[in-house]
Order: sequence, then structure tokens, then C-alpha cells
Amino acid sequence: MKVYELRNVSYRYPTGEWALRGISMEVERGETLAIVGPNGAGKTTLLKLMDALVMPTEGEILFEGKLITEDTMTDKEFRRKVGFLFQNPDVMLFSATVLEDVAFGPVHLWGKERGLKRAREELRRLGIEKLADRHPYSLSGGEKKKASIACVTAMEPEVLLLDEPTRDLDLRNRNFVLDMIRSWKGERKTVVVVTHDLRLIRLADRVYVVNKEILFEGTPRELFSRPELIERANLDVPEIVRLFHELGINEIPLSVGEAVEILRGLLQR
Amino acid sequence: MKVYELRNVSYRYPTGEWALRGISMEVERGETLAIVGPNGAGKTTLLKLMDALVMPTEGEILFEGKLITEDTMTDKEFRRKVGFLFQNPDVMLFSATVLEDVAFGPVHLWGKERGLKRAREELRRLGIEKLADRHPYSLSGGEKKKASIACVTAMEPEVLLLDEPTRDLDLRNRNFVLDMIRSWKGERKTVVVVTHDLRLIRLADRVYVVNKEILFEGTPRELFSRPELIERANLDVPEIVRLFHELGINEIPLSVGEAVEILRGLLQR
Amino acid sequence: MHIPDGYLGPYTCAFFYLIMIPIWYKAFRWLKNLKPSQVPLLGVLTAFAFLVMMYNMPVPGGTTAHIVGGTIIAILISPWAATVSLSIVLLIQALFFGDGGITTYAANVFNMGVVLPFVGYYTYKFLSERFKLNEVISAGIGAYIGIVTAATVAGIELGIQPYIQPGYCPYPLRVSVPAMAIAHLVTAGPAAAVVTAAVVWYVKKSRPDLFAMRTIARG
Amino acid sequence: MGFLEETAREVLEFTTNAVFSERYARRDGLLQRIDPRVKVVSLVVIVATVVSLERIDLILAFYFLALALAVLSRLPVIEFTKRVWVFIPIFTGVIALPSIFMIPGEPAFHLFGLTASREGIRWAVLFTLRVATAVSYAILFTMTSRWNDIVSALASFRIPGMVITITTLTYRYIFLLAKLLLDAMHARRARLAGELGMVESWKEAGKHIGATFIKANALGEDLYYAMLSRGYANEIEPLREFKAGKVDYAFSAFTVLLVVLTFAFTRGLL
Repeated sequence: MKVYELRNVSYRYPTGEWALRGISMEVERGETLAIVGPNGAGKTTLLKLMDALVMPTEGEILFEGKLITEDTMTDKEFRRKVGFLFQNPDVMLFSATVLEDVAFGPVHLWGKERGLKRAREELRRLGIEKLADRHPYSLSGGEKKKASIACVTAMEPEVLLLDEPTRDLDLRNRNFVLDMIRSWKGERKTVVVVTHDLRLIRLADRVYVVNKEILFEGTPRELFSRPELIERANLDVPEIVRLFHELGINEIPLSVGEAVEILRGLLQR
Repeated sequence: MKVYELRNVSYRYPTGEWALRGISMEVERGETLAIVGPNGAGKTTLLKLMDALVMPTEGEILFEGKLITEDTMTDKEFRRKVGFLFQNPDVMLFSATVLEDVAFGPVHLWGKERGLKRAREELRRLGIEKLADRHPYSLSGGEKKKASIACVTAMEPEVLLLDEPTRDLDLRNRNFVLDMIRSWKGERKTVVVVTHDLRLIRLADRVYVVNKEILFEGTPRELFSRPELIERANLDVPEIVRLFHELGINEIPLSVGEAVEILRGLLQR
Repeated sequence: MHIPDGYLGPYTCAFFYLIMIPIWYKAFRWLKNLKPSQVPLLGVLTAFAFLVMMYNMPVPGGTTAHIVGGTIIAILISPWAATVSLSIVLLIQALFFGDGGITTYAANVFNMGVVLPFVGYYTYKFLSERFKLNEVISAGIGAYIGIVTAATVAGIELGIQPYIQPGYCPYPLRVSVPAMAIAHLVTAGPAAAVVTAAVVWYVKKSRPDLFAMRTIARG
Repeated sequence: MGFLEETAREVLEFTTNAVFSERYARRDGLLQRIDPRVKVVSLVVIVATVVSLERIDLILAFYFLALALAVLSRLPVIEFTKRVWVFIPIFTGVIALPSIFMIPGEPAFHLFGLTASREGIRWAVLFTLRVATAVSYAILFTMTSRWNDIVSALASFRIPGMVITITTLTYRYIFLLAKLLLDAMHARRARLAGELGMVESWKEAGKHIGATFIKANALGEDLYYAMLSRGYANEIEPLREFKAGKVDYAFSAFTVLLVVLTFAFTRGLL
């Protein structure tokens, strides 16, 4: 079943500039979808449109077959089902304590008592219960990211919209986020992720390359086999992919593990 | 000749927390030095200390053999010689137009007329003269980074302190910055760069791993040959390095080019 | 609370320009107390004050009601800083927004940049120091009294027009003062009180060191 | 949440207007060519004159002069007029209408048992037209001037450098903070099922404002370091230097003549 259906969607900034033009796109239930593209390509706007935070200038967006309208903005059911992880955790965290921030969504959904209970549970599940009483301002970058993830997952969303979730994180925290996404994938949640991170792209079932319009749609492997497209999308080609290209090997490895196997095979011959 | 000499330098935040403890470090004229470490390791503070923006709580810092004191803060000669590229370009661009921002430093150094001339020249040299009259608000991320580089280079510094210069940039803009650093290296300028970016680390002559204290000092190749250290520094091991580790190859390739040669050699045998 | 051009007669406008000259002189002199590091900060905080003032609600019979960041800046830095900030904010609003006016600029600065922060700040100081009242509550009450006083003063300025020279704001004091005061007593006043108290509470809880900054600034 | 969304919308409109202003300020028209110092002084003098006028015909003449200047400055007249009348606050109407019935005088017409007076109508027209004309000149000024020119002009009027510095920074960081505020509002909205109550929305606003304050504060600190690193010594000097040319003298003379003639006319000297 389709979770999202975008039909010829365009969005114009109040300044008159077009952020997106004629985007048609579908998101299947349970799939992990990566959206990639250069800076300023309208990717964040695309997520905001999907979360009914802004309305398209032209075209229409369907969520579970129903048209998204101004009313969707304040629709309880929609807000519970769809979670949005913003790129900058600072804009998500501004209560006096982390617990209050995490409880913000659940309390509005289920009332104070149940909401607070849910928030505590979620902090425990993510292993950050010790942050509950801390002020968001005093957290490190990685702690902020984890707290902002808890804000979203405390509402038990079925669809996750993630804006550059691994950006600005060091290795350990990046791994935490990647594991999180893997576990959502395992639970068959729908994940739409905007990213530059190659490790994340490799996790996706499908990739869209966007630069105001859609330039490509396909699997990560297909994407990496087309260097000209990667260049147009202003993406890094993964080093091991470049290595294979230069060695003239036709296969496209998606991970170091795959590359090791292929090369071992070749070296043994 | 030594440009910087840090002797047992410690820095404590106004909150009472230690940012750095007992740092001793030397920077030779003309070398490119990379400083790496996890989030919150005090790397930015280290650059601020080197730029005489904050004073060490303990220990002393010598610049060209002279002790840095409170007076250095407003010393024109020092300000001209040392340029600091901040991570966030928004704090470097504070005027109504890019030209005025780029001219800010030169005008303080050489007066209005010569300063403005220098600023225009620098914008032309970087190929961004068309941005001169633009308001910083209307620039893209890459344009902001280029404009802030011009702000620094317009002062013709001999020492460049760079805080995560490639962060948040897409491929094309990252390449621009890398080329910039390569050209400074070519001109024998002294470059101290704080970074997570592996491509940048490979450009360095020497690397310090810092996490409140110094954990390692050596060449990039030495660093990449010690996975336990890389993990402690919370860094990504480059994919090709990991590939070579797993294939049991003893050499450490620093670029895709090197890796191609080594593997070609092995495959032909 | 912004009084547009054409609401106040030429005499009233000139009068407030004359009043404001020594006040501006004093405020600009006060700026010299700022450390170099506090000048950029005040620039950013003025931008902040501008944003806080963006929200306007029309008030029947008066002009507009909105929260004014004056008391917040007065409490967090100094009432003189608020005067400088609000002078800049009102200038930008008058030039770019048509919010407020050019002839009425001085009167607007007097109401929102002098009366409001000073009344708000000294109410807060009086309550928290003499009565040992909780700082957060004092700040809320200060903001409330500050904004209502400023609105009343604006009401008086508008209300005396028919007595000075007809043809400008037509309503006498008995109409204009209650119109401005009541609007702020019941709408903008409570909003300003809650918002100011929340900000002070929030800053105290999350960055107590910023409260320490005040003593430096007043130096 | 309505409060915050309203604020965000206003902020967006502001930035849009600012961008538009710059666009017209770059055109090659009459007022764009005039030295901003001359323009600032002329603006103040003309608006003060308009405000002190009591004759509808004279104000109307000034209004048409503003339209003529708009045409000579290559501003789109329709948009210019629209902006003037949109900017005339709704409450001008709210004030003007009842006074038609409240000001005593010769009855003009009756409505719902109320009597409108000729004096009342005359007053309402005078008042509204005066406000509109004053606003027209202010908008004429903003649409034809660039922000840094305005600031440079202020600097040449002996306003202390520190105030100029703060003004420059204010203008720059309004945009940045507005963007943060907008994002924070979106992030809240994304997790808000339903609507907030009024007091709750004020508290939310307080937190937003508190968080924005702290961010503004952190930004101010970093900004200081970035400025210090490039030789900052307490002031940002505006770079623009002006040289008054023929157009400027002509325009100054025109303004003076206009004002003198107007006063001579109203005082019965002509």
C-alpha cells in the first residue's frame, strides 16, 4: 500500500523562487527511501511538504490515499502516525528539561499522565534516562541528537521523515543513528531519509536524486553505477566504488564486506 | 622556525569544566597540521587559543617565539599574520553586503581605500565578485563558505587556522576548499586545520589526535595504521584502509590512486 | 502601540523629539560601559527584540497591541540597553514596515523604549529586592505594569490632540486612554507578563551565568 | 500555536518585503540616484510638512507628487499604491469611520439612526488622506534605498559608531534568528496533535523566546570572536562614501522650494 503519493508537486518560497518543480513520487509502506541531492535542492522542503508543515503551491500530496490539506496540519491521527526528525536538534529541544521536550508530543496525544510515562519509557529504551532532567542547552551534540530522536519516537510513529540524521555526528553517534534506522527497517516502518551520508544511502531500498526536480529513481546499486549522475547530484562517489571503477571491475560493491569478498575471489584466481 | 609553541596549556570554561589539559604542541613554519578528535574534545578552543581570542588558564603559548598575552588580542601585526576561518560562516558575515564583510579586516589594517581595493581584488581572485553586493542572508551554504574564506584571505595571512572548513558542504564546494588548502600548502603557508574529513587529513604533513589532551602525534599514514587509536579518536577508518586491513595487506593506502596501484600489482602477480 | 504619522499633531511630535534628545544622549553615553564583547551581543539581542515585537493584534479605537521585548532586555541587560535596542527596532519598523511613523518616531521611542522598560525594570527590581518576591513573578508583574503604563501614556498623547489642534486623533482623553489601557490590560498585558516571566524563568534555569552578565554591563 | 504561526508569517513577509525593496532599489530611477543623506532629510521634511497640513487639496497634491516620484523612480505604480493602502493600518479606518458620526456639525446623511456630519466626513477624509500621503513618502524612501546606504547616511549624521554597529548587526541577524524561530515552530507543530490553549500557547511562546534569547546570546559570543579575529576595535565602519552631485543639489533645492511654497501658500502669503 502506498503511504505517500505526490502528484506533480511544486513549491515556491515566499520570495518567489521555486524550491521544487513538478515532483511526482511514491512511497510504499515499509520501505526505506533515501532522497539525495546538492545543497539547496529543496530536499528539506520536500520533507516539510510530506509532514504537512507547508502546503504545495501546485499539485497534491496524498497520505494513505487521503489528500493532505490545511486541516491535516492539526490532525491528531496524522501527527501521531508521522514523525519528523529535524536536522538541527536545537530547534527541537527548547523546554527546561529533556523529559519535557520528549513528553511534548505524547502529552498532547494521550494526556499528561500517560504522556509522561511514555516519554520516560522512551528515554529508557534509548538508554538516555540519565538525560531526563538535564537542560537541553547543556547537552553534547550526540546527546542532543539522541534526545531529539526520543522526541519523535515517543509518539510511536509509523512513518519517519529524517533530515540528515547523521550530519555533524562523530563515528559512535553516527553508528547509533544507523542502528536505529536499521531497527526501524526491521520493524517494517516507513522511513524517508534526506542524506549525503553514503552509509545511509546504502541502507535504502530505493533512492531519489532530487535537484528541484527528480533526476533519478532507482536502487542504490543502480545509482552508484552511474558516475555521471552522481556528479550531477553533487555526491561523493564511495571510495571503494571508485577503486573498483579504476581497477576495471564491473561489479559495484555496496559495503566493505562485499568488496572484500569480490577482491578475495579475484586475488585467489 | 617554529610558528607556534604550546607549553603545557590548559583551558577551563567559565562554567568550570576543563576544555583542554596539559597540551604541548609545536607548529613548524610552512607545515600543514591536522587536529582530529571526537565532538567536544576542545579542538575549537585550541584554535581560539592559537588566535589569541581566549587566554589559557594555565601554561603559555608562543607565536614566532613571542609569548601571547592579552595585548596580542588587539595587536594589528598578529591579526594580519594569523587568519581564522570559523566553522559557522554566519558569524563571519555580519554586514549588509559581502563586500563590506570582506573589507572589514583589510580596512582595519590598511584604512578604507586600500582595504576596499584589497577586498575587491580578493573577491575577484576567488571568482566570486558577483557576490559583492549581495546580502549574506541570500547566499547558499557554499557561497557563504567562499565569502568567509575571502574575509580571511583578504588580510593576506601567513598562518591559517581552519575550523572544520569542509563541513556541511557538498562535493563541489568541498573540492573548492580542498584546492584552496592545496594552494596554500604550495605557497608554504602554515595551515592548522581541525577536521573530521579524511580527505583533508590525508593532505596534512602531521596529525595530532586530541581529546582534551594529546593522544597521538604523527603522520596520517601512521595514524591510519593504528585502528585502536582511530577508534579512540572516534574517527571513521577510511573505507579503502579497512578494505586493505581485511584483505590482510600490510600497506596503508592514503588515496584511491595508491590503492589502485597496490592492488594492480597484487592482481598481476 | 505604534502611533503612525498623522495621528499626532506637529507640536506633540516636536515636543517628543526635544524630550528624546537628552535621553538618547544619556543612553548612547551608557553604551560606553559595554565591554567590546557585549556590543555584538547587543546587536544580536536587538534583532531578538525585533522578532519579539513582530506580533501585532489590532486594538479597537487605539493602534496596535503587542508584546514588547523592552522589559526582557531591561531585566537581562539594563533599561538603557532597552532604550538603544528599541530605538533601533522602531527605526527599522518605521522605515521598512510602515509600522509607526517618522514624525511620531520620537514619541514611539519614548513610550516603548523609555517608559516601558524603565517602569517594567524598576517594578521588577522593587518587587524582587524590597519584597523578596520571586524573580520570575516580579518579572511578569514588571512587564505587565510596564506595558500598561506605556499604553496609557500613548493613550494620553493621542487623547490630548483634540485640545491642542483639531484634525489629528479625534478622540478625547476619556475615550483614548481607556481604549489603549483596557486593550493592554486584557490582551497584550497578560501575554507580555506570561512571556516575560517564562523567558526569565527559562534563562535563570538554563543559563544562570547570563544573569551574572548584568552586573558587568551596569559596571 | 496561532500566535507563533502568525509571527512566523509576519517574519516571512518582512524578509520578502526587504528582498523586494532591494530589487527596486537597484533600478536606475530618479530617487535611486539621489544621495541617501539628501533623501533622508527630504523625507523627514516632506513628511513633517504633510503632517502639519490642514487642507485636503494640498495634501492631495502631495499625494500625487509621491505617485509622480514613484513613476520617475521606475517603481510599479500599482504595487506601490497597493503597499501604501495595505500599510494604512485597518485601525485608521476603525478610527475614521465612527468619527464621521461623532464629530458634531451640519448633518450630511443618516444611517441606523446615527447622523453623519459634514465636518465629520471632512475630518475623516483629511485624516485618512494625510496618513496615506505620509506613508507613501516613507515607502517611496524604502523602495528606492538600500539598507547599507541608509545606515551609511545615518553614520554621516554623527550618530555614534557603536549605535551604527548595533544597527548593522540587528539588520543582519533578524534574518538568521527569524529562520531559527520558523524552524523551531515547525518542529513543534510537527509533534503537536491538535491545538494549544491560549495560556499554554503564551508559555510555549515564552520558551521559544527564551531559547531564541540563548541562541542569540551564543551567536553574539561567537560573532565577537570572529570580529576580534579580524581586527575589530569596538566599531564597524560603514564603507560607503557619498559625494553630492547635480541631481542631489537639484533635489534639495526642489524640496526646499516645495516646503517654502507650501507654507507661504497656507499662511496666505501667496
